[in-house]
Amino acid sequence: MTYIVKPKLRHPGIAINKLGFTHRDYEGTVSTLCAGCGHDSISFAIIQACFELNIAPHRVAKLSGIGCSSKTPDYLLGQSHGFNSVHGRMPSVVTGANLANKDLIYLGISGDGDSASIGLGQFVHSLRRGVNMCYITENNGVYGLTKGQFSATADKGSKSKYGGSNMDSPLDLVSMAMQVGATFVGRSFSGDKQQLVPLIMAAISHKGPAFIDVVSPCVAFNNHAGSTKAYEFVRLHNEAVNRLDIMEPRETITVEYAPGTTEDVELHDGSTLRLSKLDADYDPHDRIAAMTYLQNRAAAGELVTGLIYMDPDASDMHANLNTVDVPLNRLSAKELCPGSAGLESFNRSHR
Amino acid sequence: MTYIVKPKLRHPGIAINKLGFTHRDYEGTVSTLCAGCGHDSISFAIIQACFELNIAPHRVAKLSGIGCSSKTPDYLLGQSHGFNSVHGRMPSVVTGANLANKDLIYLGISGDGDSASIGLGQFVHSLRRGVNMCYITENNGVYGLTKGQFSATADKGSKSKYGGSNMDSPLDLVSMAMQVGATFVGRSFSGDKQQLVPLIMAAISHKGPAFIDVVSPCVAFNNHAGSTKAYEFVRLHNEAVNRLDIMEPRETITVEYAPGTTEDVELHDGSTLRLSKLDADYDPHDRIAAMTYLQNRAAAGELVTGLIYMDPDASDMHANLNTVDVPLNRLSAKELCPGSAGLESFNRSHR
Amino acid sequence: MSAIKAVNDFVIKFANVNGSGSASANEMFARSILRMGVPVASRNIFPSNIQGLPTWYEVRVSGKGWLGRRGGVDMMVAMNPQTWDKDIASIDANGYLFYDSSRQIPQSRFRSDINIIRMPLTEIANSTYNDPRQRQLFKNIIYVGALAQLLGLEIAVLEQLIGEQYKGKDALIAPNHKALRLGFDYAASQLNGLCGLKVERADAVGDRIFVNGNEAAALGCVYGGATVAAWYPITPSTSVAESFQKHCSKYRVDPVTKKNNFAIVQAEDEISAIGAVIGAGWNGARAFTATSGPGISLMQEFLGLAYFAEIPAVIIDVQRGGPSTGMPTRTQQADILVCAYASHGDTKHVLLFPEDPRELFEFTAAAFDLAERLQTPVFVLEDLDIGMNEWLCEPFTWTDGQTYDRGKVMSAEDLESGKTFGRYLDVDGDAIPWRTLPGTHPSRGAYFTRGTSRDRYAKYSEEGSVYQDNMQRLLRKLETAKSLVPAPVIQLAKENARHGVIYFGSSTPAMNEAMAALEGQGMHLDTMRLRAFPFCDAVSDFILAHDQVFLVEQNRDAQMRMLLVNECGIDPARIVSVLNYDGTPITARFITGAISERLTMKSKEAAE
Amino acid sequence: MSAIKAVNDFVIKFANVNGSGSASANEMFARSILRMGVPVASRNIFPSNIQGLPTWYEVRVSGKGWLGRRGGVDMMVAMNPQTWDKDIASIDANGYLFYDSSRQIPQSRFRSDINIIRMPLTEIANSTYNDPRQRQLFKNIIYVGALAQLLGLEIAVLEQLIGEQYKGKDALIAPNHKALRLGFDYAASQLNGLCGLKVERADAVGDRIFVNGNEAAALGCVYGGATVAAWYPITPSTSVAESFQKHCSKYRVDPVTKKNNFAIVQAEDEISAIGAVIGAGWNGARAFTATSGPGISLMQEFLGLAYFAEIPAVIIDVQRGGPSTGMPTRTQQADILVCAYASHGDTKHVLLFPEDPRELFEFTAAAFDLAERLQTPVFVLEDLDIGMNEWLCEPFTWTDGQTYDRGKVMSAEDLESGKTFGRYLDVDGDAIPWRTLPGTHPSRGAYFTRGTSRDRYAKYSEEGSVYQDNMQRLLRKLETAKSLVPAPVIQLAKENARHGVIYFGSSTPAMNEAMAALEGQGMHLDTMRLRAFPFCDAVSDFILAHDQVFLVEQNRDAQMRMLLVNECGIDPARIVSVLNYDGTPITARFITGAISERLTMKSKEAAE
Ligand SMILES: Cc1ncc(C[n+]2csc(CCOP(=O)(O)OP(=O)(O)O)c2C)c(N)n1
Ligand SMILES: Cc1ncc(C[n+]2csc(CCOP(=O)(O)OP(=O)(O)O)c2C)c(N)n1
Ligand code: SF4
Ligand code: SF4
Ligand SMILES: [Mg+2]
Ligand SMILES: [Mg+2]
Repeated sequence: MTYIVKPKLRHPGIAINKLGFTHRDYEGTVSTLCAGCGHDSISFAIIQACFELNIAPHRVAKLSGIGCSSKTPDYLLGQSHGFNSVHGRMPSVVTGANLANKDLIYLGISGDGDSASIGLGQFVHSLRRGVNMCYITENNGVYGLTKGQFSATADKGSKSKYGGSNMDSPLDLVSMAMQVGATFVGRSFSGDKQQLVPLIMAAISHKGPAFIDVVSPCVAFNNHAGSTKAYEFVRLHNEAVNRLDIMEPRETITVEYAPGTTEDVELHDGSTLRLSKLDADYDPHDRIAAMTYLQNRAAAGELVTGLIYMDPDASDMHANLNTVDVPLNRLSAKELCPGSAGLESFNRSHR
Repeated sequence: MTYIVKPKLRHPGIAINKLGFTHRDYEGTVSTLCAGCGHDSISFAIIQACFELNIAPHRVAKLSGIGCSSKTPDYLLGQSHGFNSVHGRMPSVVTGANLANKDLIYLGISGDGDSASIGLGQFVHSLRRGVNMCYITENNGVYGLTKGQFSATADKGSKSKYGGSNMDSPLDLVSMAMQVGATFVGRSFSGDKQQLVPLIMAAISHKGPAFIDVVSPCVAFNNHAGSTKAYEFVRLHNEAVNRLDIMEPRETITVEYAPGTTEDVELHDGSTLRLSKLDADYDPHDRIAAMTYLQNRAAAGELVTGLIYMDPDASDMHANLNTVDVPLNRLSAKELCPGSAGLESFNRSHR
Repeated sequence: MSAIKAVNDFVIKFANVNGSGSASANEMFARSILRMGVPVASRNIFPSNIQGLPTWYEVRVSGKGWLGRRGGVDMMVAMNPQTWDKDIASIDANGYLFYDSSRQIPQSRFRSDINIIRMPLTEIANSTYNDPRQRQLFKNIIYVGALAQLLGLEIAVLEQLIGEQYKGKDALIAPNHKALRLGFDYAASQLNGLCGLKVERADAVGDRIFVNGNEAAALGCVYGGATVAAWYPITPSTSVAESFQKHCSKYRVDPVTKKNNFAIVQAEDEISAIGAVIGAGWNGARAFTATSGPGISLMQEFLGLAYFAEIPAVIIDVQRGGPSTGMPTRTQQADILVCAYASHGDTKHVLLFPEDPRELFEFTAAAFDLAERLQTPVFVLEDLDIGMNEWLCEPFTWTDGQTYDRGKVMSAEDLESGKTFGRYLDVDGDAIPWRTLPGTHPSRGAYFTRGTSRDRYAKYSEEGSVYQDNMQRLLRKLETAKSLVPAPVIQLAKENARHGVIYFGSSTPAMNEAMAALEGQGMHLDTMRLRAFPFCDAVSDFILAHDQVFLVEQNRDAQMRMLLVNECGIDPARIVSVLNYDGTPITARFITGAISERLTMKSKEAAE
Repeated sequence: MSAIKAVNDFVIKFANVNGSGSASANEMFARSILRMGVPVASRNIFPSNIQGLPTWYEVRVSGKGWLGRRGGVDMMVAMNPQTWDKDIASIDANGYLFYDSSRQIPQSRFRSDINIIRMPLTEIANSTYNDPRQRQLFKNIIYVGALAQLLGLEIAVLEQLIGEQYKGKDALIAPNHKALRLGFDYAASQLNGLCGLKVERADAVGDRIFVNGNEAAALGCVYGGATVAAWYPITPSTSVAESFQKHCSKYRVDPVTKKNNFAIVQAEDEISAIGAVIGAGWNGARAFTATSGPGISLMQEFLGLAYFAEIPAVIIDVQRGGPSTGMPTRTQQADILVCAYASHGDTKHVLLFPEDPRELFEFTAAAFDLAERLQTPVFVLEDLDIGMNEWLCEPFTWTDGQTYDRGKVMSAEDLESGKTFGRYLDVDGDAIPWRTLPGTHPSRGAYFTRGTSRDRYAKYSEEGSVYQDNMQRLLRKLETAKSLVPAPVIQLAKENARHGVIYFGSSTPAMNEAMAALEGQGMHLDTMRLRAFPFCDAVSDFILAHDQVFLVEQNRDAQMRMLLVNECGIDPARIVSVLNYDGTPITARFITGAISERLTMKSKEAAE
């Protein structure tokens, strides 16, 4: 693409990234969510991550299902094409979109109702198919937009704002994602931007199915005492296993870490992910051990956050399908149509 | 129910259970599956299990989706009502059926396509909701009825009969069931009746969501060399962690086991499950350890079979919903309709 | 400048921000008028979000009892700066604007042909209360107090309503009374005489009740004997299930054991919800789901199964603006075709079209009888307008001692006595076969239910003749249905009428008013209110008895017309569509205009 | 006893067990007749299972070139003991039974009015081969050899077909030749003269090809430039995707890199399949799915989204017997309504009705142009009869040098040049707006796609007028579609006709024959073959130009009639339905009978 954005008039002191964009260039329309909704913090983290990754906004496609969370793509990256599809089915739409053009960055944004209830099948199958995307669930344990019913991630016994208790077993999307083939899995909290921004950056840079579950309190319907998705509860029970930093290719490393507690992993775009381990025993490359750790902590009432699993050698759906390098949506009749010559042999073989 | 089956004329030597039924009384119509299909062996095991459990056949409701596997309810328990519903949606139909009448035994029979592909969402949600049922998947890694396409349980890299390779990550329904709330989880092999029959008996006796995944080779489309669902392959790679025996209430125990290798668990119907451990370290009551074990063996190419997990204190959906003891389908207007008196207060409060 | 003067006949509209607590204040306002014996129709217009977006509440005061939307606004209570311009523009000439004058608004943003009533609401609230939440909430009560004074509402009535609302939380009563007084007194001293709209006590309400349709439908499910509900949240149907839960907690808990005579499952999606309903129906429980358009789309496959396998099920479709996610908080009657012919292949389903919450209550209860009698899905087609707004309607009634019609279910005794059982055998000539429930008899009556073709004894078959035999019986079963579903309501004009009007569902109140208006203009038309599909003969008789009929519906594609033309074999030229489909409830003005215009055109043509 | 004598004009039916290897032998039999220049129509009637159930293969030999099912059986090759009685009963009087006489069959199970040709096939096979599988497979070839002799097929032709079939596996050729000879020689010595049905070399096939519809549709997708296929297996559509895979492996692998110019995803269900198609279409790739009725039901919600959000998509619906799982291996045209009005709310979709594999190839390729031009889903409605049977049809052609019509997509240059972009703005007056693809331009042309109401610039809106404006444009877009879809094919009778016949899709060959027969009986009717929905004016003109028209369709509820009546405003009394819906392809005899009966009745009535 040869078109360059016209530079806008800017305050001199404002931060500009390598592409010459300011933070504002990554914003969208004004949010219509409730004041204080966790989802808005996540939108902000996404904006920040894209800014810091120096992504050209129009090279991102942002897709969602239906829900308060699924509305958020409208509130970020105003220069990106967005698609607010139908409830629970964003993963299939991303799959198709990705097939059509392997060159864009795919951001799938969903809610716990959208992904764990109606959309569970698509959630799982898009991951096992290896769609190269950054899939984020904004997990508040309720259906916000329909006013506060339990979703499938609500903990057993957790109380609704109106008094009822949830009696169904909860689904943990993180464990599920690891089990079914996601090659990058993280969990974070909408209130922890420090952790969330680099996690999103790494997920976007990862080539393969990347999933991040972000606990995101619903201030309207699920932020009361007794809710395991309330700000207070998550603040107290979240246990970060690591912290991340993303370093650009060949950038001098400026910060020093104590030896043995950090690890550098190269990402697909050439940048480096620096992992500082908070839990010395935790190895995010051992899928089975990570799952076990996760479940044990969950049984103890703790929510593990951070980069939970990552396969640095991941491949993606296009590799599996052996598609050509040029995006399929750019092929023309020349490459696609075998013409009358092709028909001749076809006709001949059918006589 | 006060109606008693008229005794039929029988060969004298034929086996009769406590209700006076022969094996034949548990059979259905003649199977139309391919000769040698694993599914037929499973049907036989179900028949055997019901015979041995002395179940009155008409107290069973057998439900399924669509597929070769889903046809099998027609081939067993001819005196039971059956429901061959739509593809992938048996779990919701069982859920409703069970709500209507808590007193029957619910047998849900499905295939890997039916449960892991189109039906994954319903599979998971029926388990997490705690439906009291015995849910069996007849898992052959392919869509039999539509002639041999890969299903979601096909192993990565496994070859189809016509040469193509599966590139998507496989789903393991057993791990998934354990993760989402099944309180009885087993795996077996259609070729191992010894293991399968008592496993089904125990699952039926269990009160709560019981799931058994049975590897069941498709002789028409998935029994070739290179398939991980072929008879030969499963025979070589299946690793039984235990063997079961079911003992009726107060029946004298006749067989002696070496101490330390067996364990007795009481089932909800008062009978006892005797577990003989083949792997001394394996504890089917520790969910997280069991899952870890399972996944480690899977990584080593082994298929763990036997009783994999069981929560002896399980409860079910009706307990969660606090429904009355009498089946809901037996309530009449007397219990259900508040009558004109009820309307009076309603009207009054709306003026 | 002149000002509208009206007694017991005007429209007042409140423009608010959602989540600001205005809803309950506004509803109290409407209720107080009702308590004064003056009929009121109120409608919420709300956005598809939770907090911070514009919402409106429209109250029509009609001493004559017209309960449809009239159209137009006599007084606007403009509390939302976001929508100011639009709100101002929507006031009828010579109408009134009531607004919070605490904020300076430039002269250019007013109109010269309306009467402006200024009240510094925020200032008053802020000078009286310190807590920001209180300031917000009491501001609403203050304006209600001011309006009471302006319109002549009895303050005692409002005080009583406050007392009822906060029964149990008595500490809240006095502060609310105080806020009310604050507004009332301000208006009395500062705004007196500014308003020509008045409410005067009357006796036109009677024993009618003020209730929303979803609550009525839920109560219908309780009375109809539903024991299993499986649903998935979706606006505007959510409150059906939630209200069923509430009613059940009151009416359906066993007094001795404290256990529930019902089961409610919030399913993971609509496919699962209808699947559970079908499983329960198959197993002999009365079961229902409530949903809206997108849910109906997702249920299509299962609905075809229920039709073909002949399983009772009740589906309450609270219609909203389609297609796709469409306008989820707006009303339409646009799911008629997708319900009538739900699923692939040849299918036809039974539909009921209630006119208001009262009939919705009755039809919903009756739907369970119909579904079990006919062994097929029955759709109750209501809409957002009926479902989510409070309607003034006749009190609900129930004849005690009636039992449920459980349809043709063979008992263990029947089977034991040797009665022939063929699941799909038409023994009674009404095309409805007998069924058995699982677990009934140890050796008789078991059969295999399937969505594939099978013979009269439920045996699988791929024979063309067997299939056709069954499909023809299913058509005949729908013939039987015609005599069981509610017949249309026909009203003949005072004079012999060459034209008729057909309508249904929530168009009723606007239609009633429109008919009176047309009659006032000397245009006489017979009317027929459809109440169910399939249509009985009276329906086509009515059409054929007129030169032409108008068909009023709230969708773009004239879906009911299509159903009528097709199922009754009517020449479409006989049916002229009057279509309202912008998502707002149809108004009497719209109907009157559309019909009178066409009738005038025709008589002109005839005269030429 | 007399025996049917016929040359190049008879029906022979093979009754087999599925999974027994008979399919390829039977197809070779049919092909050999074609190679002799005599037209053949063949149809498989197979069960919904994999192995061991009855299956039939019906071959109609027609020197005149009638390719529909005729009805009746002149010779039955009865190889399946399970269906013996039914098979014997279905033979026309004086027809032939050819059977394997190795097994003793009691006299009572034969008929006295048919001619019986006995051949101990099993004995011959068993005495020649030792391997059980060989015995089974060669038995099929042996009977083909015998039939060749009986009917006068040229053995050299059959030998050549065997040679072609086993090219590459040359070792199999000689044994097959031997088996063929075995049968031929046996018949020559033992059965000579027993059969009055004959095939004589002719020149009536020309350069036509013998191909099934699903293969043609798949090739149409290749030629139409589809790069993304997302599907879920379902009979009878599965072979569309499988054949697309096959064609792509041949035509679409980059010769240099060996990488694929296509992507095929076997989705986890139909909802996911259509979701991926919509995602790909939104992102500028040509994408399709292939499915059957149950899949269409599941796709309803997404189809409404694609309609409303205006996203191109191609859906190939291979119709089977509905409703529900219905008769999955039988044919019907019963998804017309569920496709035309797919989804809740007001929607209308574009449908194409190809008559045979050749037109299916063309229409499928064209569907991608249409979908992108109109920015909406386009349905190709074929059925099991076209899709899974080999049809004799004109060879496929393609005009080289044509490019694809990618519709109105703004390029980066367009955007850069400052052209106004409003995603839902009707700039050209044809109601089709311009779209942009993701990633096109850094600062222009981005918009937000949604299933909710929005204004012309894609901004979310809950305004009634904005919604209505958009919905009206969508209706106008369908008007534009009328000029783009294939027009109906109208054929006027030799004499001035007061009656017409309308038909479409796979009814065509039977219709052609029926029309000739009726003409032979002196009944002259004009015909119109519908090829697409929405209907252009020519369609209603045709209907109005006749006193009455017959409408031939293969469903119970006359779905196409409903569409015509509704969309063209036609009095239903003008359209008389001729309905075949037992799951077997419609026959010329059925059509002729139904029409002539009604015409005769009418002329009688007129005479009275
Ligand atoms: C098919 C369908 N069913 C139901 C709905 C109604 N609906 C809209 S959003 C939503 C739940 C959203 O919950 P979640 O994904 O957790 O998002 P949140 O609002 O909590 O962010 C539901 C049920 C719908 N839009 N479509
Ligand atoms: C909605 C729908 N889609 C597709 C089908 C076609 N179909 C029938 S069975 C089947 C797969 C069955 O696979 P599985 O459950 O593994 O059963 P198996 O035949 O292997 O035992 C499919 C795709 C269908 N019946 N319904
Ligand atoms: S309802 Fe909950 S999830 Fe929705 S915007 Fe408000 S706080 Fe956020
Ligand atoms: S196709 Fe496979 S699964 Fe189906 S009956 Fe045959 S062997 Fe069994
Ligand atoms: Mg949520
Ligand atoms: Mg399978």
